[in-house]
Amino acid sequence: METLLYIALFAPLVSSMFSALFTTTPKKTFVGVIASLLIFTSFVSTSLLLASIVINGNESVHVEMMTWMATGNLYIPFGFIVDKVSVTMMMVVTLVSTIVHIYSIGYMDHDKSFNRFFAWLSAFVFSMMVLVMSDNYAGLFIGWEGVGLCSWGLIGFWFHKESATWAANEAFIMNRIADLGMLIGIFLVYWNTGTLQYEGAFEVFKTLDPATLTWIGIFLFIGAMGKSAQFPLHTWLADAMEGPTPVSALIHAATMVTAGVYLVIRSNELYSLIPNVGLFIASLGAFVALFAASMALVNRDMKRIIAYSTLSQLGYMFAAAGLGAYWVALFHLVAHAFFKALLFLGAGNVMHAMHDELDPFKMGGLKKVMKWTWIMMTIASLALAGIFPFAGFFSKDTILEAAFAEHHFVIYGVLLFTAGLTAFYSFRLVALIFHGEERYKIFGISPHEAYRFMLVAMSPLLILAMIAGVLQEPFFHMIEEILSAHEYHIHSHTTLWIMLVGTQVFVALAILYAYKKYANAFIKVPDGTSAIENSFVYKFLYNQYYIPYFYEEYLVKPYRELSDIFWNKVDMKILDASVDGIAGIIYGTGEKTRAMQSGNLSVMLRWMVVGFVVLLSLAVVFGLTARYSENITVIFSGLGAM
Amino acid sequence: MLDHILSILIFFPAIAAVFGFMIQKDSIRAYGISVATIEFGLSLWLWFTFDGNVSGMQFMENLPLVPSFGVNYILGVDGISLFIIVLAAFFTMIGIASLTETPNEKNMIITILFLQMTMAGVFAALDAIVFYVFWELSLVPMLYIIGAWGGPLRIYASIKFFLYTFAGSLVMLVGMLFMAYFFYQATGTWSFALLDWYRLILPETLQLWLFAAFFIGFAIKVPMFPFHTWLPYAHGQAPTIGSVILAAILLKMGTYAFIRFSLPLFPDASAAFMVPIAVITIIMIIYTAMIAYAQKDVKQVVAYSSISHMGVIILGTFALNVEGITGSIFLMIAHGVVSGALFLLVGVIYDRRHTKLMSEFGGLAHIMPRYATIFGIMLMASVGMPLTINFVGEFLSLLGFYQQSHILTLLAGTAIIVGAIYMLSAYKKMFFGDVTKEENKNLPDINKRELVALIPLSVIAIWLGIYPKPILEPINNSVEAVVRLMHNKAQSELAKERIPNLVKERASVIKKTVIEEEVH
Amino acid sequence: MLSPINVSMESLNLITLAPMLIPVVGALLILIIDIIKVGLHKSLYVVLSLLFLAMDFIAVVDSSGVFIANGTTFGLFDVMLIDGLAILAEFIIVGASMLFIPLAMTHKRFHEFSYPEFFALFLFMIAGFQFMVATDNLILIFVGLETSSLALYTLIAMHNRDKSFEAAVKYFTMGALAAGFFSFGAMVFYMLTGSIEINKIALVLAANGYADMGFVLIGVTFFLAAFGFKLSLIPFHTWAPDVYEGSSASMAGYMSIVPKIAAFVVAMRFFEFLVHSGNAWLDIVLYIVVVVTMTASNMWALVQTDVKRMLAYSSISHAGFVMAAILIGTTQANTALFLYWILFSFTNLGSFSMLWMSRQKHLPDYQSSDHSYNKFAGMIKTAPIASVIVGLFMLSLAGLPPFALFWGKLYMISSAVAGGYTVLALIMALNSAIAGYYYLKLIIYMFMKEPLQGSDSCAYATNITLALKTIVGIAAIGTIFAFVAINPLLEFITAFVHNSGY
Amino acid sequence: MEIGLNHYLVLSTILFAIGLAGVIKRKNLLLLFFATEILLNSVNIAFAAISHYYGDLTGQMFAFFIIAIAASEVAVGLGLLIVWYKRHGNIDLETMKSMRG
Repeated sequence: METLLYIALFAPLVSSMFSALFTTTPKKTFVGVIASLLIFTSFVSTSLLLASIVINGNESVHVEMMTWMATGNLYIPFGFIVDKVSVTMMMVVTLVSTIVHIYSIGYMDHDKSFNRFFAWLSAFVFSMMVLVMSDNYAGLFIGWEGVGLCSWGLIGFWFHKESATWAANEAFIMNRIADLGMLIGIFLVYWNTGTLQYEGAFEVFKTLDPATLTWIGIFLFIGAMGKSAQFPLHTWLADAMEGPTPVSALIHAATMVTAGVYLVIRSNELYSLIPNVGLFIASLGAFVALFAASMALVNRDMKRIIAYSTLSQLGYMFAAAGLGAYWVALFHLVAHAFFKALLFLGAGNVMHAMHDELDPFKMGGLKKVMKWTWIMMTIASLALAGIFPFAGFFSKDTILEAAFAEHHFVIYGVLLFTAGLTAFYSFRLVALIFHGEERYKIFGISPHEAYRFMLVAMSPLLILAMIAGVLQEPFFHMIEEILSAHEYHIHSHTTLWIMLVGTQVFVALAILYAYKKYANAFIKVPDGTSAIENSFVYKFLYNQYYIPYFYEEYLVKPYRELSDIFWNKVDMKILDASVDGIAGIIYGTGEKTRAMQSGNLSVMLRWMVVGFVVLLSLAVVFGLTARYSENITVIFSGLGAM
Repeated sequence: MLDHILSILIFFPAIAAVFGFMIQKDSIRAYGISVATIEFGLSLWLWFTFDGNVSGMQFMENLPLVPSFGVNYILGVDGISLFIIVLAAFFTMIGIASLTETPNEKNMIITILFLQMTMAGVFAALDAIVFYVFWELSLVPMLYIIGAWGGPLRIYASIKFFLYTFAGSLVMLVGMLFMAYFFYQATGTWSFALLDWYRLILPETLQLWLFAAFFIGFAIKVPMFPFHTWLPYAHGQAPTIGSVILAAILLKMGTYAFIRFSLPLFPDASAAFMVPIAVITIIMIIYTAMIAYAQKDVKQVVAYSSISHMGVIILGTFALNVEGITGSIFLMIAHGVVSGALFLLVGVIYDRRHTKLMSEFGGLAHIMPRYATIFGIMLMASVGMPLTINFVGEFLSLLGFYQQSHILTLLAGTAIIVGAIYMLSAYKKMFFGDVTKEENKNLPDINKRELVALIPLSVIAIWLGIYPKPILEPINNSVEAVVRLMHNKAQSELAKERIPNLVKERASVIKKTVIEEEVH
Repeated sequence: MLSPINVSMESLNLITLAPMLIPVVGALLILIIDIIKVGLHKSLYVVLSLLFLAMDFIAVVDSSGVFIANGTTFGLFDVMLIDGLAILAEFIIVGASMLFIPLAMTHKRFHEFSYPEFFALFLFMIAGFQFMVATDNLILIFVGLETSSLALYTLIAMHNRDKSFEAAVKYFTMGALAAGFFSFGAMVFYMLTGSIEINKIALVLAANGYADMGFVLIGVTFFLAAFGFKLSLIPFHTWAPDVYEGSSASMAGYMSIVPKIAAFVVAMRFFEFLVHSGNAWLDIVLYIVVVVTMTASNMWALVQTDVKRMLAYSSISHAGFVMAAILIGTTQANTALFLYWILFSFTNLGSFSMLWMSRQKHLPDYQSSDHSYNKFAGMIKTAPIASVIVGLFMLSLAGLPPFALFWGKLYMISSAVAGGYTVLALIMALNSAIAGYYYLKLIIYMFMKEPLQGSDSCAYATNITLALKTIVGIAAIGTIFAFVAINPLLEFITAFVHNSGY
Repeated sequence: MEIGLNHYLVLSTILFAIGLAGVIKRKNLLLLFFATEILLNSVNIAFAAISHYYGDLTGQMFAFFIIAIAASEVAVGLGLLIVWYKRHGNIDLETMKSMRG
């Protein structure tokens, strides 16, 4: 078992290091193949671990590899745990990564940095595995930062592009802001519980006062907010689409961004003690779901639309987790990983076909040339929209049910409305890309279907997107012991059915509306003249609520200007100048008073006499004072001075 | 031989340097490398024979120097100083090995060997005067290195460096003399021996004054805000090797001295000054990081980043608990490795282009992928990526201080954000984008001589990030002794509250010597 | 009818006079030799002087034996005095003179050394200094002071340059004024106490409880002016830079050491009991004088362009620094004074000798004065060893450990600390930092600048001979390895100072 | 009127002051030497008077020494003066300004 664990964990590392050996050499296909194989090995080991855990029931695999840091009372090992929660995540991670790796062999085929890509991608998988498998917060933080690093490297993969490197840095720095919160959370955990191991810490949490727990919860969640791109730290995710599409699929849809959700689920014992924070998380989740969906409505960048949809779905997950429905959140996480990765990879195919064109308005009618991609993306979108019987239906509806059952009707309402929006923008995208006129011809592009093996690689995702719903029951049974889960049953069957059918109808209507509006032949490439484009709401949404603008104007610019002021004004003109000033005063005094040494003997003699006379008069004054000191004292006391 | 290994470590390079005068110019490099390698071997030997489980001083040497005035040549190492000594020897070795073609190479190498003597001496000295001797003496070779091989403003920079630190340390000297005088008052004998001073418990008001005197000397050396302005000049003008050693080792003298002198001698004052110092360090962290962001010269970025990191080190020191102090010592080593490597890396590009302005570069990752990779590793280490050496130190320092103050740690923690901002933007400016300058198109990638220095540093940066235990453990043991000492000596309520009482009572009970408040 | 005077030889205690008589005899001998045969080479006189100085030194060692055995000893009608201060000062005087006199053996020919009178005057001067320190009697102090000063004026003038005559005239005139001050001061104390022996003055004053404080202070003022001149305390220092510049480098180095230690000893004898009398006025005035002397002269040294002139100001600063010992007035401080001065002699003689070595007969175009900073630019390239040695002396003067002067400063500041003068200690320390700048300036010129056109290694070694090398070598070794000698020195000096009651 | 010690002392002080004034004012080297002689001789008067007052010879002895020293001073001083005069043709203090700063 332990061997399997180590294989699952370190196969990606080996893959990364192996690929890294070839970073400076020209493209070598075998690098991609071997990397994929190693990741696949990891997947197989994970599957075996899953199997053994499911079969053996409650057993979890827990190893302590070695000490990392130990000082004072602090003891942090490299410890790894495979229990039902982590094994679920591991399955998702390894499965999606395997697929993405194989897919990338085709996708990155023409890129000269092919080898480097695999190095980074495998490194990401390793970091993610560390994050997931770690048995303590510090280990989690390693993975946490590691995925951030790999995300930086992969977003900025095409580093000759200014926008890509900018987005990479933005993502890194934004995540760092959140990581500070996380770090503080970890400190709080340590100083209150004396340990960072989940097990030990959770034990102590039960005895702590709610205020402390609230703070811990809040700070850890701040970390989660950054990684999962929750408002207000969300802007990096859309910009992160500058990276290669497989990266978006793996990191910015399926795995890394869900790390925040994972953290909350992992710390469920903490969050279940502080329902207030949970409610806040849920509310924020619901808000983000709606907020992101609204931005996706009008966006004209294929990948950004999908990114916003990811954001929106993350909102769902947080809503579920915040409400205490951890298993639902986890399940949605899993299902979402499948269909969203599929969607992204499909988008990758489209991009390839369209020579990296991203505006769906410039596409249209692609279903004729890219049949398989069309099918995959349609099914993925259906799953995303939550149409029965696809994966999304089971996971997302459960979230709605949970919200309803917990009597958080506002959250429920928001989520329900968002479900409609989701359906609309997903199919707006599908319609614009695959249906209607072949607008791409204006731009002289001749699209083609992706390599066959890429499509084959995507097929597991397709299947899972279709059938993952079946897994809901077994998943629930597997997870319930560890996540203290309970099924959400709406007491009245009527209500339940009304809800289900109502939701389906609502979503279906949204899909139809999207088709009607965007699949027709009259769609033109928008040129900024139509009435709707000039409406305030459109602009507001299109500019992402002006939040990036706000950040740029009111945070980045002032920071830059303040930096300049600190350097040029404060440091150079005040601090340094005062140091030099002191030296200057000393030197200047010397320069000015050296005239005393005029070289004239007469003056020199005068100096001597002057010094002597001054001393003499001082002596006389002092002598007189001493002689008449009694009288002087009397006089002064008379004046009331002494 | 083992009894005198510290003396050998200190004086071997100096004697070798004297003999170096006799060596022909062209062969001096090989001589320098071999001497430095032997020195490094000696330091490694020291490390391996060092008993990590002992918290006290080891390899003590005691030779009367001016016994009637209490000045003795006392040496010793514990976990706190051991690794910095090893690091110093290491940097001397790779510094000489990776030395690029310089005019007057012979003088340079001899100077570096002398510098190595002073560095080893500072960290091994257990007598205040011996410490002071090496402390001051280290200025001279550095002065020469900056002044003779530096950039256009080299003379200004070197004088500033020298006089600023000299002035500060003279105040410190007065503090030391006071300390010795108080010891004389209490016991009737003069002594500058640190271990003797540890036994002395001073009234709090005196502690505050003495702490301030020592503080000025240390703070200028570190350098702490607002005494830091000499550092950008020194780094900006110094040749690569000078910057490397300055950043890696010389700055550590200040932070080391805080732990060696300020904390155990003045526990009450340390506790009392904790918050003001923390505020200064926070200013250092944020303010200098912002300045680093505004820089146009990549070397200045690294220079200011050093100040910012030093802020974290000091913060960890003044956490006054085992975690924080251990972290700060570890961070000293980490910062030595990382900033040393960064300066070497800056030197690599400077050698090729003779400019350090970031606007002159851009897209270097296309042309020099190996260079970009190593720079990237060091960049990530510098911003404190977990599993790199810096993270361990930063994490522990901040963790330690968190026990003292939540808000201040939160503010200091912004180090990880602001650090990322300037480092990434610098990296972006240099390595990303298209190659715009014609001159850059044919730059050779990093060569073997440079790799000799950079590969080991990269390995250390990652190895110690993953497995810091061999270093952390001896440090921890010695730090525990320090904290225990501090707790035992603490008199004020504040200090007793802030300095944790370690339950494990292992050290021998300290003989307390209390002297009266009234001195004169 | 006058009764015959019976004086036994024992009561005369002639050994107290021996150290002064030896150089006097030597001087006379040199004069006689010159009368008998003119035109003998200077080396003869150098060696002769050295020989007599060595005998003198032995005599001092001998009297130190007397001191150790019997404590403070009077002799020759209680005019001569052997105590620790006297012996220590004589050691410094004779020792420094022995290091000085071989500097006459230069490669180039200089005017003054061709006269045997130079050496005779030199020996008379030493005798004068020894009289100054080895007596309690104001008359003898005055005589010693004037003997040495008059000889010194002449020695300076013998350098035979326009500037040296100017320097000699300036020194002489101001010296005459100072002599006036001294004699008037002595008169005041004679009037107050009826005695001209310092210990008796102190006794009388203490007996009447300093009743006439006003007059005492007036007397003190006169003495302060007189010693201020000799010790070059501000504002009585104005002669010093010009005289140093006007005289040869070796003579300047000598002047910065020997006359001052003599004056210090007298000042110590005289001010010590006054400082301890609890007189605030003297404390304050001395405090101000010390601080101003240290600081102002440092500032002036900063702006000099000639190394010798810089060293002149630096000597003033050092004198101010050491004057602090008299202000503090503890045994430790007085010990520090001697320790400091011994170490200072090595370093300062060394650095002036290095200047002396590089003294040219004629100035090249690019050089504005004999020892301008420019001359030393890039010296490391042409004369590495010499520049390292000069650098060493500069670092020592700056008080950088572990070189000689550091230990002096350390002990001096420590005595300030122990004496309760905290602020003074800080000022002393920070002044060292200011001083660091100008010493550093020379180092920077030597090590970090490019050589000026036309200069070559010969410029730094025009005068070099084996004798000079030896002297510099001794000074350099003394400077570097001072730390070995500190402990014995300290114990020796402490014992002497302590047993003399200071 | 009885002439007492105080009168001598006052005379001495006045002479000393005159000497000082001369030292300050005179630009001629020779006259400067005169002024210093006045200084020293003023002290001699006081010494003689005090010596008489105390009935102690020490003061007079001191006065003799001062006279002797003053004489030798003049010898040296005049020597320097002559050399200076030979070289520069004047004995004006204003010409001695080659060293300054």
